[in-house]
Amino acid sequence: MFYREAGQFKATYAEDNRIFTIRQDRIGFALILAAAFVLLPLIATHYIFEAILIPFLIFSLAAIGLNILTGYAGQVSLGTGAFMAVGAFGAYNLMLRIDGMPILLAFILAGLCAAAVGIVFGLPSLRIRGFYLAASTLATQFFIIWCVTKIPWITNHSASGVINAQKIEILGFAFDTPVTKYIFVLVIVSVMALLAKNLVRSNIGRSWMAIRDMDMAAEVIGIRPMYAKLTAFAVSSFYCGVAGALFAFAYLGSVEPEAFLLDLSFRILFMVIIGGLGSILGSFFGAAFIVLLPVFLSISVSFIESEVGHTLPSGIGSSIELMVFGALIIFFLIVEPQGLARLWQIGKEKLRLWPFPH
Amino acid sequence: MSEYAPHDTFPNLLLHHARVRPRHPAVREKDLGIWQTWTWSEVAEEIAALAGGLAKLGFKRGDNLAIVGDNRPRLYWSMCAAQILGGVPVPMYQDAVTQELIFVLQDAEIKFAVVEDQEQVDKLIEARASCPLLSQILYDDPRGLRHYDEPFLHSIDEVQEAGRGHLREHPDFIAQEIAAGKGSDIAIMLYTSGTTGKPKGVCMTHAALLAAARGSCGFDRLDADEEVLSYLPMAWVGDNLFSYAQAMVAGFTVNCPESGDTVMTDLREIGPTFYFAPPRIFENLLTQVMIRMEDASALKRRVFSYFMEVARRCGAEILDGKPVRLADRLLYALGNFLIYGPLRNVLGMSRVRIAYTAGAAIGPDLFRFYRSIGINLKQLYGSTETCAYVCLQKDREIRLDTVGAPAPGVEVKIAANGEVLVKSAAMFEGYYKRPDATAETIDQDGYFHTGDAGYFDPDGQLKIIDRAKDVGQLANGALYAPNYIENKLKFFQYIREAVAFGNGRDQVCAFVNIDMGAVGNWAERRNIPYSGYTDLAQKPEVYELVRECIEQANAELAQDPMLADSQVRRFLILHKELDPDDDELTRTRKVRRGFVADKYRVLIDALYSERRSQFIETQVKFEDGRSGVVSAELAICDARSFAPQAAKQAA
Amino acid sequence: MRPTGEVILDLRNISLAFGGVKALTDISFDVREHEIRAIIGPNGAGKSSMLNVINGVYRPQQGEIVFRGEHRRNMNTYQAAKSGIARTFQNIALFRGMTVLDNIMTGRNLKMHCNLLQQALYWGAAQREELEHRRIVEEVIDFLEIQYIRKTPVGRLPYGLQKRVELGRALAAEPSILLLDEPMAGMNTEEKQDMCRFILDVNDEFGTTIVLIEHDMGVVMDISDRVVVLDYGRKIGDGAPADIRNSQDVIDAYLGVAH
Amino acid sequence: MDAQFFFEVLLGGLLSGVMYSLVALGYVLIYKASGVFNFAQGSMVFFAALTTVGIHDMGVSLWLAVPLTMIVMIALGLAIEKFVLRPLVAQPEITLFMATIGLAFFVEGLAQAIWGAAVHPLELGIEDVPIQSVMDSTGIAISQFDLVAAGIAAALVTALAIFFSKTRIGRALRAVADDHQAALSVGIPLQQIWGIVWAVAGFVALVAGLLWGARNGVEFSLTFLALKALPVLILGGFTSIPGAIVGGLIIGASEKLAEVYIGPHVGGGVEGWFPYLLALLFLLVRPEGLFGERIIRRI
Repeated sequence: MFYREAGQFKATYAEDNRIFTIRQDRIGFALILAAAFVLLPLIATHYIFEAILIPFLIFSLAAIGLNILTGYAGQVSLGTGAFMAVGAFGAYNLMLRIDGMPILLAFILAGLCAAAVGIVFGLPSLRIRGFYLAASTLATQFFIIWCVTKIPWITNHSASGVINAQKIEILGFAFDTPVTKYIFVLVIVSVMALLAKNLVRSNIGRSWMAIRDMDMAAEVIGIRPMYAKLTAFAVSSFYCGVAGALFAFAYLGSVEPEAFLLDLSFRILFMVIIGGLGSILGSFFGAAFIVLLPVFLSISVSFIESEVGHTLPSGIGSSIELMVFGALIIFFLIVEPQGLARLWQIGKEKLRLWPFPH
Repeated sequence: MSEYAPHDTFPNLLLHHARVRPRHPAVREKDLGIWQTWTWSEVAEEIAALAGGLAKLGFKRGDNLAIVGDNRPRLYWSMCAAQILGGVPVPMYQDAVTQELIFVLQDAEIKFAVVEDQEQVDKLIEARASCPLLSQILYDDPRGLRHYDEPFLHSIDEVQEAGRGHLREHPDFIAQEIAAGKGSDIAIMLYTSGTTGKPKGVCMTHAALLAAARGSCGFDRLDADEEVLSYLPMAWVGDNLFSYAQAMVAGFTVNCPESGDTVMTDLREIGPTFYFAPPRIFENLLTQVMIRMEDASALKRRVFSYFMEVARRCGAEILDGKPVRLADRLLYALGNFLIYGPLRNVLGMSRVRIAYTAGAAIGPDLFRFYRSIGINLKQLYGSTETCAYVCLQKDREIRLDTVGAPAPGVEVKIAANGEVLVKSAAMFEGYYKRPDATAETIDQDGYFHTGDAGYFDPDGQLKIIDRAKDVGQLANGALYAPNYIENKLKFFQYIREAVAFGNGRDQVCAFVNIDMGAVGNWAERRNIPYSGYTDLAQKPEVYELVRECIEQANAELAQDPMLADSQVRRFLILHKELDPDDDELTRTRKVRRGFVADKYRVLIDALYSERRSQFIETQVKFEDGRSGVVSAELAICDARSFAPQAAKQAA
Repeated sequence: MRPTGEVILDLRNISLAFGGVKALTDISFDVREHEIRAIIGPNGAGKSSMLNVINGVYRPQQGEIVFRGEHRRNMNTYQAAKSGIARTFQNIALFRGMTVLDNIMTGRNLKMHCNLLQQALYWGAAQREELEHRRIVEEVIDFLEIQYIRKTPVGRLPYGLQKRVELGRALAAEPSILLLDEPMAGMNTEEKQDMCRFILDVNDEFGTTIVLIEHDMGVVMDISDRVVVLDYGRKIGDGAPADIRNSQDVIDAYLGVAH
Repeated sequence: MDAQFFFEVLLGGLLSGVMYSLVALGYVLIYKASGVFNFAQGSMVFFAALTTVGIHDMGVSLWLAVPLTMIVMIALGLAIEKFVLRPLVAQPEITLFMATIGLAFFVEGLAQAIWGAAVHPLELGIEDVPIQSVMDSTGIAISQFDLVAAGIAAALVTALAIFFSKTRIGRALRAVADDHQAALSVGIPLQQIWGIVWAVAGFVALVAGLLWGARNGVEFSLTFLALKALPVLILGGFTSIPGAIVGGLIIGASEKLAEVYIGPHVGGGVEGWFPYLLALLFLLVRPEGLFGERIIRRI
């Protein structure tokens, strides 16, 4: 309906190769960016920043990381939480032990640490696939969290294992209010999402997808499976590492190893499944869905309670949340295995074909 | 920039644009996935190189250059290259069989030919046996030609390279050649499709073509930023005026589609601002729209038909700027956002400022449909000899059943027998080597006999009713205009072709060809099984459907006092589609009435007898050249006619 | 047809077995530059296994491969691809998650050298490289006349077109040797004619040596220079199509004379 | 570290290994019959235990609560087969795997929603007290409870082994496991078979739930049993019952030994990841596990 594609021809390959080839898409994207960078900072309340926007962005970044590994390269991983932990504690220690360390450099180095760990624990993927690989990433998850809790140096000998992330400060300007923290996270996530989009649409992205779809054929045309799989692990872990650092510094403030348990890996895996495997945009959809769902549930539960009159037993809220989570995963896998991203794409195609049927 | 450069020949205009707007895109072609673009300066260099190459091969002033192939930049460039050297380009229909090519090659004494690809090269090689003069053939697309080592065969690239060498040796060769050219030289020769006897070569001078092009550009205020998609045969005068002459005058961009079957997607990609097509294409488009909408969801269909009703009510009036109720205007605006805008976009016509239809009469409903959804469609009447247009419809003064008032600088009068006579600066010079035929059509005081019958209605707009020679009289002396009746029947989406008979008889009967797509879809919706065209054509339900259409047409005919008597009384549906390959239609799909009348004599007699059905067996030529036989028992059916009302005010 | 050059690939006494199953026993034949070399034989004769030995997917137990003068025990897939051997598979091995254009672009991966960071930034070197290779892929698409399905996901294409896209992916690597595993299986006559035309054009225009597995004897006789005949993992015939056609062993193999 | 203590730890490990193999058995059953790695088996164990306790607390005797739960478990098994597996029948293994993760969350939520989240003691009437006679003769403290549990597990395993190899349904199950289409083509009622398989898996989950629940209380951590079963399956192979038993024993023993011998030097908690490390090393050597079929990938 909104699309006016007539006349948007491509005279050079560069034009045909852009992320958004249709002008209406570019306008739409610009509006979203404007809303994110300008509108929200003006109108959103502290609660919305702290409880919804910042976690949504951080989880999107982690979801992009996992999507690169599982969605694009086809390597199932349950170790996302661990890589985030490496990023969080890595950044903390870098800031702690090297004074004057700029925060952004700390995040990048923490990301690189996570990438290195990712490569080491990605080595089994060269020989095993499917469940077995998922099991080996479980080993990663347990082993790293065990290290973080057991090695006092990492948590700076804190008795309870809790660490307080340093303040975020760049060139003297402190990012400590919800709005500034939100902007800080938004900039990082936007830049890294763009880099991810560039990766998946260039040669390395195609190599990942080739390995995912038919690794035998990929090998025969000259794609080295080791290089492809390990880069996927490295890039994915880098993204999870930075997301972990943001998780500690910009979201929780103080964090402990128990924040990065297997449950977090599952949550991010759900985001990638519901959002859409093999789609950067899907990662954002998935993150938004999983972040907003509990909020929506609690509102509807309190609404039902006010209707029905008496309050439901206390623990009911969390168990309903679990049931809804589980049911939604199954629902999406049945109705649309490619998740919300596919539904979005179908919707766009329908609008482009309007008024004709899809 | 409404005034245009005053140069007198096309090569001069080429140099003008190369100088005035060197980096403005002149030509684009969809190739290798993107639209390859050439600016005016690049086009001038390419054409100069080609001209140099042709001269090196011995192309001299006054020679004719045959051009055969789809719309390709390099074929348009060879036109201009020939004109630079004082030669005359002769574009021909790319889907013509070798026999048809041979006639023109001999008639125009062709020595040089520029063709598109292997398919055309093979035809010309086959034709060389009977055209000894044909000594040089240049080809554009080398695919498949690697092993052709004939001496007379050259790729255009080689010729251009040789040409660039030639120009280095004679730097002012091109300037001299262009200077030698003048406005009165013949700029192009187009062979009419010859509904009447053998095709004749219509010669048009630079001056005539430029006068026509400047007239139409000025009339519609075309400027250098227009985008035009050129996909119609280069041998049709319309393509030459709209894609070549007007581009040279206004300096806008001509876009060549990737191939014949990607025209629709290329149309949508380019989104032309100036669009022209014969009525048949507009008809097919409308049928496609209706068929696809039938598959849409119920809600979408309801919204679509509701707003189509709104458009039918006030769309055309809004486009003409006439006063419309505010409520309707708001509704139409909403409709524009919901339905008409997207519909124009999906058809690729969002950016169309002006659309012309020409070459045959367009049905009023079809005409109204496009105008009502905001496409500024205008009808054009003219012929090859009058350089495509005689009358033009002014924006805001569009009448559905007339072709508009005579264009500026064109005098039109009606002869005694109702034939339309035209005199203008844009008229053709004469028929090539056929002074006799020229004298026949241009009388002493310089009027060209168009061969069409028509009359001026009260407010000075010309109304064309039929071919002059086809106009006859019924037994009771009433006017009988077969084309007018046939067009009325063809305006229904289910009828693709119709042939009326009645000259000198007491009542009018007709053959009908159903539209396989529309009727097929209609039948599937009512799950009527059918195996093929012949089987579907004989279905009683289909006869019922066609009968309703004919009776509706009869009702409209009854309102026009002059034509009330020629309502169709009896009809039959032909068992095969009339086809140019069987010589039943011309290349531009006009019915060859005489030929059809002889071939189906037995059916005509059956129509005028009391028979309820008639067996028929005919030779058919299939696509791959094999010929076979199609036969069927054709039912004959009566159609209700209406008493002629008093001269009711036309709708 | 382009004149055939000297031997570039010589397979000597190749034997291959999976556990107890003997796929190939003591097979030797050579392939000359610019030649169209056909491998024929009844089903299960070991044709596909032979192809898999040539491009390193299987490692023969005995025998030696002399490729461009280098003596090797076996090929490895990466080396094979790097030194210009490309192939298509018997049952299509396309990447179902990608469009036709992306599938053929993967054929270019050995020729693209930007590192990870450049590709992430995309602006500059990586983009230039991407567009340059896109142009070469477009020529392959134009050559195979599949422009109209350029942006369609491969999974949605009919069988014949998928075969053509797979050929496109192999051609995109600009191979010197092209291994075709029954490129015309399951095609109607018109599609077969197109595929033959493409194979002949590739051999003629780029001089690519072609090793072709094919059942349709008409095709084999028309387009191949020399033919190897395999039966039950043994070589029972090698030479020009004409003499192969009337060699008794070949006829027995096809008509199923008892062994 | 005298030998006696070693034996005691070893025996303790072996006995807890039995519990692991019991849970692993549920996985093998489902995977053998439907090719689905049912991640939700752990939460089904938790659900079974919780339901039994729930019914028991409502004043129903234990002997009646168990069959009742059995019926509930069978119903649950059939429902899972109908609403989750059947629509996903043609999907790749990985999608089914993720669906069972969702199923695990759903079953946990369901269990807690019905019976609340508190820890429930489960009394099976078997004391968790070392057997006096064995204690006196060898000095090794083996709890009576472990022995009984091992006995039940052994009985269950042999019953299943016989069921699989000898009975008609057992053969049909093995056919379905190899190739769904082939099984269908010879007329094996696929849906019915899957129903049976899930019901049996439900029964195994119930037994595991009771035993496990009795030992250390029915509470949320039971769902992590699934994570314990994974290394067992990797070691033993996904498709063989003996593999599940042997795997369970190895993991159980090695876990306890690692905890006792390596744990102190590195600050304990080794139990969490050691089984995985063991399984991983084993996997790199023999990707299909002890008894699994060798995977040949033809192109």
